[in-house]
Amino acid sequence: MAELAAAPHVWGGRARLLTWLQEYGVYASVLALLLFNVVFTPHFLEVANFRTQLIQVAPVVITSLGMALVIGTEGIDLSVGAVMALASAMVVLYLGYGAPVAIVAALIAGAAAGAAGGALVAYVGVQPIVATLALLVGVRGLANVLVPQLTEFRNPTLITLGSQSVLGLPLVVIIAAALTVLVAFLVKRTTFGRQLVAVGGNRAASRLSGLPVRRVLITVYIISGLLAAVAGVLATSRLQASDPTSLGLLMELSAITAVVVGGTPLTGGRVRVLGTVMGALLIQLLQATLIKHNLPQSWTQMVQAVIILAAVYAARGRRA
Amino acid sequence: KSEDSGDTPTPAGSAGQQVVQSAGATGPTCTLQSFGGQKFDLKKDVIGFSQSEKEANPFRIAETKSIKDEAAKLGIANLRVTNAQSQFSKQISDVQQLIAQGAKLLVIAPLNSDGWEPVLKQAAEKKIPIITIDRKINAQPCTDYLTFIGSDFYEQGKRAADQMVQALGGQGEVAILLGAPGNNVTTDRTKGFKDRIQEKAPGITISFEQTGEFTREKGQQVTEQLIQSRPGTKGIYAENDEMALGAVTALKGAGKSPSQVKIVSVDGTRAAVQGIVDGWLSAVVESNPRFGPLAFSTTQKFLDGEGIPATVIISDQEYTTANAKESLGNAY
Amino acid sequence: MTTTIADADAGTDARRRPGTLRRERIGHLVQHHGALMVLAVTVLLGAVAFDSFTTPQNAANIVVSSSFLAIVAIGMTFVIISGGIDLSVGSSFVLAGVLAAYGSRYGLLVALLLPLTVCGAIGLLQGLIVARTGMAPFIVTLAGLLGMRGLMLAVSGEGANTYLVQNGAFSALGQTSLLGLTVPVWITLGLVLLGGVLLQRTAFGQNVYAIGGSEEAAVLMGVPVTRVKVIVYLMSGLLAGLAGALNAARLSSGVTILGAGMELDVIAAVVIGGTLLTGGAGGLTGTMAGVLLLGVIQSLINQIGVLTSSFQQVVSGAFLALVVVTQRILHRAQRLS
Amino acid sequence: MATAVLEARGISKGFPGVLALDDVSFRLDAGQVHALVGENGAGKSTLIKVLTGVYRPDRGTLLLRDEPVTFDNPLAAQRAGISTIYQEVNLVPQMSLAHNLLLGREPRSRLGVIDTTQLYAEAERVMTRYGIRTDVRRPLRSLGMGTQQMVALARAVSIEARVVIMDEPTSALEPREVDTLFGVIADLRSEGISVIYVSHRLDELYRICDRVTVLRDGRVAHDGPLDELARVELVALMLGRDPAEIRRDGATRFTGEHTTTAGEPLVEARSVSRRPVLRDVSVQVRPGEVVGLGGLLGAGRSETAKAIAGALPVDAGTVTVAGQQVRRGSPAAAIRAGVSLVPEDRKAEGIVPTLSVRDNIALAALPQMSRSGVVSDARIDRIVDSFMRRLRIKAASPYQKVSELSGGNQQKVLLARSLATGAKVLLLDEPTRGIDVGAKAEVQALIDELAAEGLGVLLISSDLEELVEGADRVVVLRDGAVAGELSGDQVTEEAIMATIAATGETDG
Ligand SMILES: Nc1ncnc2c1ncn2[C@@H]1O[C@H](COP(=O)(O)OP(=O)(O)OP(=O)(O)O)[C@@H](O)[C@H]1O
Ligand SMILES: Nc1ncnc2c1ncn2[C@@H]1O[C@H](COP(=O)(O)OP(=O)(O)OP(=O)(O)O)[C@@H](O)[C@H]1O
Ligand SMILES: [Mg+2]
Ligand SMILES: [Mg+2]
Repeated sequence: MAELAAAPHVWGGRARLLTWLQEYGVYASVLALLLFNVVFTPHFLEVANFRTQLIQVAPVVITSLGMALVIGTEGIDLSVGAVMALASAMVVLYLGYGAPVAIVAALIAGAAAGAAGGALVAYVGVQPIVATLALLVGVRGLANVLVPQLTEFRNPTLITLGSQSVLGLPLVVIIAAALTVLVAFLVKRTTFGRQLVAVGGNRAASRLSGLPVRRVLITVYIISGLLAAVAGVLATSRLQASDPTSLGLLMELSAITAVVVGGTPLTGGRVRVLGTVMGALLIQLLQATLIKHNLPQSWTQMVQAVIILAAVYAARGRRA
Repeated sequence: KSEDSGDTPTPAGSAGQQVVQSAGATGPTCTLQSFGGQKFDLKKDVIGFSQSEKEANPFRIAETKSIKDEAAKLGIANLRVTNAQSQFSKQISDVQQLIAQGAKLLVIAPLNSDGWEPVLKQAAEKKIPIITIDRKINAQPCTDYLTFIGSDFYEQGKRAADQMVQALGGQGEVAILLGAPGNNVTTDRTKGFKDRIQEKAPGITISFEQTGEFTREKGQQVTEQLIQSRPGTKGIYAENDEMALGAVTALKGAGKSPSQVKIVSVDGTRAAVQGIVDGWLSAVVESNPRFGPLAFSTTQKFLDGEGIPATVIISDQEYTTANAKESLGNAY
Repeated sequence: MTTTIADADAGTDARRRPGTLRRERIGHLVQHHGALMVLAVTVLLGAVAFDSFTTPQNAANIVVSSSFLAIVAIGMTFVIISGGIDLSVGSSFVLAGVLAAYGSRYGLLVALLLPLTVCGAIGLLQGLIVARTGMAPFIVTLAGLLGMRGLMLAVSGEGANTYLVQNGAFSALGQTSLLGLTVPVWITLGLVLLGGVLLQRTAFGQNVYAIGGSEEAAVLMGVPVTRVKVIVYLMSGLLAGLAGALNAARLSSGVTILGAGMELDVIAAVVIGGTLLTGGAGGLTGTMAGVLLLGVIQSLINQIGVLTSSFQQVVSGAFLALVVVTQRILHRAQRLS
Repeated sequence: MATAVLEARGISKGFPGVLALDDVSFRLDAGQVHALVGENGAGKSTLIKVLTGVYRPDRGTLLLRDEPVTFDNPLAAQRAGISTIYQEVNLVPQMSLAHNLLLGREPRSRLGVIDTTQLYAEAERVMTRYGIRTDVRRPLRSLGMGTQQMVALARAVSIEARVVIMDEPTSALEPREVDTLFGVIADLRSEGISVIYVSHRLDELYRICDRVTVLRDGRVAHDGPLDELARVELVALMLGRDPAEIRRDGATRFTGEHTTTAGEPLVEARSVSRRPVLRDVSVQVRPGEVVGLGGLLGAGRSETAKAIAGALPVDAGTVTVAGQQVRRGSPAAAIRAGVSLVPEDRKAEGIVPTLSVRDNIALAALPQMSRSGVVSDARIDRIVDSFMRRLRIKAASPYQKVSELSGGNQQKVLLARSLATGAKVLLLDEPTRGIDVGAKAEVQALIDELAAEGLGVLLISSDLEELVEGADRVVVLRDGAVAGELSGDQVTEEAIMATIAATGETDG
């Protein structure tokens, strides 16, 4: 076995570039898009613009974090969008008892929905995609049963949550950043985080090594539900209304895309937290760019398709 | 297309009840005889109602409620209601199932104007009259279906344009918040608006059209992008009230004051009309969802042997700063 | 070649107690026909509960409206067995409908070939990307979903134009009845048989199973992995295109608002049918049972009648969960006994 | 000189961080059995993968009968007449034995579709020839590793080929199957077919190989006829050490003598049953004792180990550790009680391929290496470092992905994982499978050392020599039941074979 230095010819320019791209493809894509906008989009380099993008991306980032954990265990959670809606419904339902109670109720509902999906996956052995698909249908229906139509509210605390800034930074963005740090810590520094990726990497081996496989699985889905609920609460407070019919619609696809674009493989065994955040930013910037340049919907979708492919291609796993 | 059939809108009846605007005076009418159907008992026989979207927005809620309430009032015992949850294929099979359950009359709120062939065929075999509400079916009245009761979306777009021209004084950049892509309503409301602007106010340029998918959240997000990158925008035409209200939230969030950007929308929900009162919206063109009374009275007439016109266009109201406060009670 | 033939019984796996094999066979049966059993029970319950459920017309309605989903599900079954997934089928379906309706003005042939060519080409492209670059099928076909929907909007003037079918022969293809069932149903049946033979009885089918079971092993065993994968996505695109075209013939128009969320229904049907998303196992009989099960559930919910639209969703979510749980429990019961 | 059937000239192949092959030339002549040997990670498998189109070499050329060729994929190599058994059994677990065996060559009926009846009959026929009688419709994964290996072998040999490459074909085989295999190889040679044979079992090489190429650290260290090379010299070439030094150390490192404390058994399995694989199996291991489990393929050795480790649900029976009953069916409980299993199927049940060497070693011991759920990297580093050193795990760094290690080093990582839990009893299922002579000796010495420290070891090995020299006591299983127990001087290869064959069944 020769050391790195002994083999410059195999470990030279092209390979290095490829690895760099694989590690940092999503960062490069975000940077490229930023540059494009700086040059071609009027009013792009304004504080207000960055505020808008960050505020809009915050709920996506938060759900994507949960999704990244689930995908790390070789699972998938299609129910996140519906859980956002459920959380939103709970918020207005319990707003009578004050904002804190309402928020806690929403979070509990999110965790419960996650637990339901997680139980199906971990204890019954249902495939994640179907388990959470059932949840997607049912939970959105439930949210609608609870709050049959868009309901506005005037609770100042809740509205503040969505519009307040601290030291010039929107509260929503601070929350998203804090949760990112928390999840990164969870993945990198805790036993749970290590066990999670091991379960995703090889479940049989994890079981034989005495890992609490089922507990890890159900916990991951609970966290995903919880984070989706947080995103739901924030989105609700920003909308100043609860709209269970459309809140979080297709969020699952955005979140999955963010995770994968960020370099976490769908085959599990690996979680990239910062990459996920970058993935979400890439999608947000892309959409903003297309809107700002007023492209027709048909173009918007086709361009999105191409850019997502390109970004994932750049970030894809190396093959033998 | 029934265009400009009535120039002066009839004043709205009490509590937002639908009023017939044009009775298709020119076209031929349809009678039980010419349709070739069997007489049935509205009160005892199975009556089917197929709703297209979840009853989760004011329009659909009011629409379904109006049908159900009227049925209850008239003592219709066997009303079967289905909901296609916005899936067109599901609506087709829903209606087919209603036919299989022995429905004698079908009231349909179609999700789409085209693609009704299989349903029309089955209904025609059994001579079941179909009344479509709020959206038209592209087929032959009196043979394929009985009649259409509803608004004229193209016309709504034109009227919204009139309001916009008035609000802006014929000058300025306007953005459109489009409805869901691929939807007839979106298409007609866009076309009507653009045609009228071109015809009446060359000083107005439409600089931005993006879909807000008929939802408040999307309306808000798109508007946030819009006002940041195109500060020169003077007016926003939202193709439904929800998107308009989303736009209002965005404007508030950006620290704008009321009526800095003029907003015109279509639907006439209570929240939107309240928006006019509060000064955030300039005008709302109504699209009246209360089809129950008109649908069943038309059926009764049909059963009684009267002639039914091919289209029953209802008159939609308009809410402006002038009448919003008084008319708030009419909004749904 | 003469080799030492070791004693027949020693040193082998043959020593199992009688009954083992039989139990394994039964287990196999339950695993592969779990969906069929659940379907039978559901139909039975429906028949007992609602009079109008078992009328021939209702049954025919369910079969006819399921047939389009079924055609798409055939392709999806191949894709999933090969260890992939195809999210683009809903977009293919709607795009094909629009293209077929548009093409119908140039005759029956164009009405069929135009959508098949376009959807086939895109399927092929997706297959090439998946097989050549090793990118996750989920993402590649998600891009396909977006791209094809964009293409559909572009073709139909941002959804403003609905093309009407202008060819009698083509409409007839979607609407004519033979022995009480429409042509698409017969086409579906034919395709299921054909697909079944292809999957179980040809080298290609075996290769699909091998790739899904272990791609690495398949490569080393000399399976032409790239080619098989490409064909599988091509098939999925073609079948979704065919279903879309037939549906356009049935509806006599290229409806632009179809197909959203269809991919999830199709995947659900395939998975309920016992095909594993991890690949390597499954079959078409199960998939067909899954498709019908979805249709029956929908029909039953309509029969209940009193539910509000939101409650209908809750019930169908719960139903779906119940079905997969039942199937899992059946599957497990036989394994642990 | 006769033309070479297959030749590699100046091949180099690198992976990030390592140069696995460095200017390797290799020549295979017709009708020869050519041994390819070297330590774990020397580059044997990589060379084979280059020869068969799995990897493209960075440099160098391949020649097939003196014509330059490039193989784009294994299929191309197969078409050119090269048939290969890769190191880790590479078959499709979910497919039936028959379909695996005949994939790509399924018998057709007149209609051109696969004739299933004939497929199963043909498979049955082939497997019987290799001494395997089992239901060929069963999915492959339900069969033991040994049987799977025989299927891979049968598959490779029954493809019309001019070259058959075997990468450690015997590592999961019993002496009886090894004999079968050698019969096959002899036939191949007599038909003029060339064989490349990789194995860490030196006896085997001397029994059948004509020529040997020794690889060391990705370079060719020696190439020549095998019979001119003494065993010790061969080992010395592989390890790059002085022959004299090797001679001193002996063949296996087992001392064979443990001071078993006569006390309570550390772990005791009582009448463990699981239909249809285990019947009333009882085993005890005392502190400081190495207990061997003997038996043929599918005798239930792996199942016994798994049952004790809580990884296999049992129908009846108990497992006690130090007198305390362990919760059934929970590997976690077993590990907490101090029982740890090193599974035989490294790939499926052992390594977590996405994780680094370090994380793989620390995996089972995570709870011990963290405080209130937060892991202590310092503690992990210390443990990982000490085990990597002690087991001499060859990796570019602790952060290298475990899937990039050679098979033998992966095995050491799994051993380290078990040891890191602080286990009192180790259940080692084929611990030296696929391990080179050097490492094997190390592992064997380690087993001794651990036993000396008072650990109990349950050792499963298909290598009878290893079993005899390493174990104090051997429990022989047949058909999932205990057929006999040998201890002390009774433990000999002959006695074990006799016990296996005891019930009067004729032996071949
Ligand atoms: N896919 C890969 N990625 C990175 N490194 C690899 C890969 N495959 C092999 N290596 C490295 O190449 C070297 C040679 O490995 P190879 O598998 O050829 O060894 P080997 O001689 O077959 O060993 P063993 O006897 O253990 O099977 C090792 O250092 C290994 O870590
Ligand atoms: N999941 C399973 N279902 C049915 N039979 C199984 C299953 N797993 C293993 N077997 C069978 O149980 C028997 C015992 O297997 P086991 O792996 O314990 O044997 P072994 O003595 O370790 O042999 P090997 O050397 O092949 O590992 C074998 O015949 C095997 O094929
Ligand atoms: Mg090797
Ligand atoms: Mg074994």
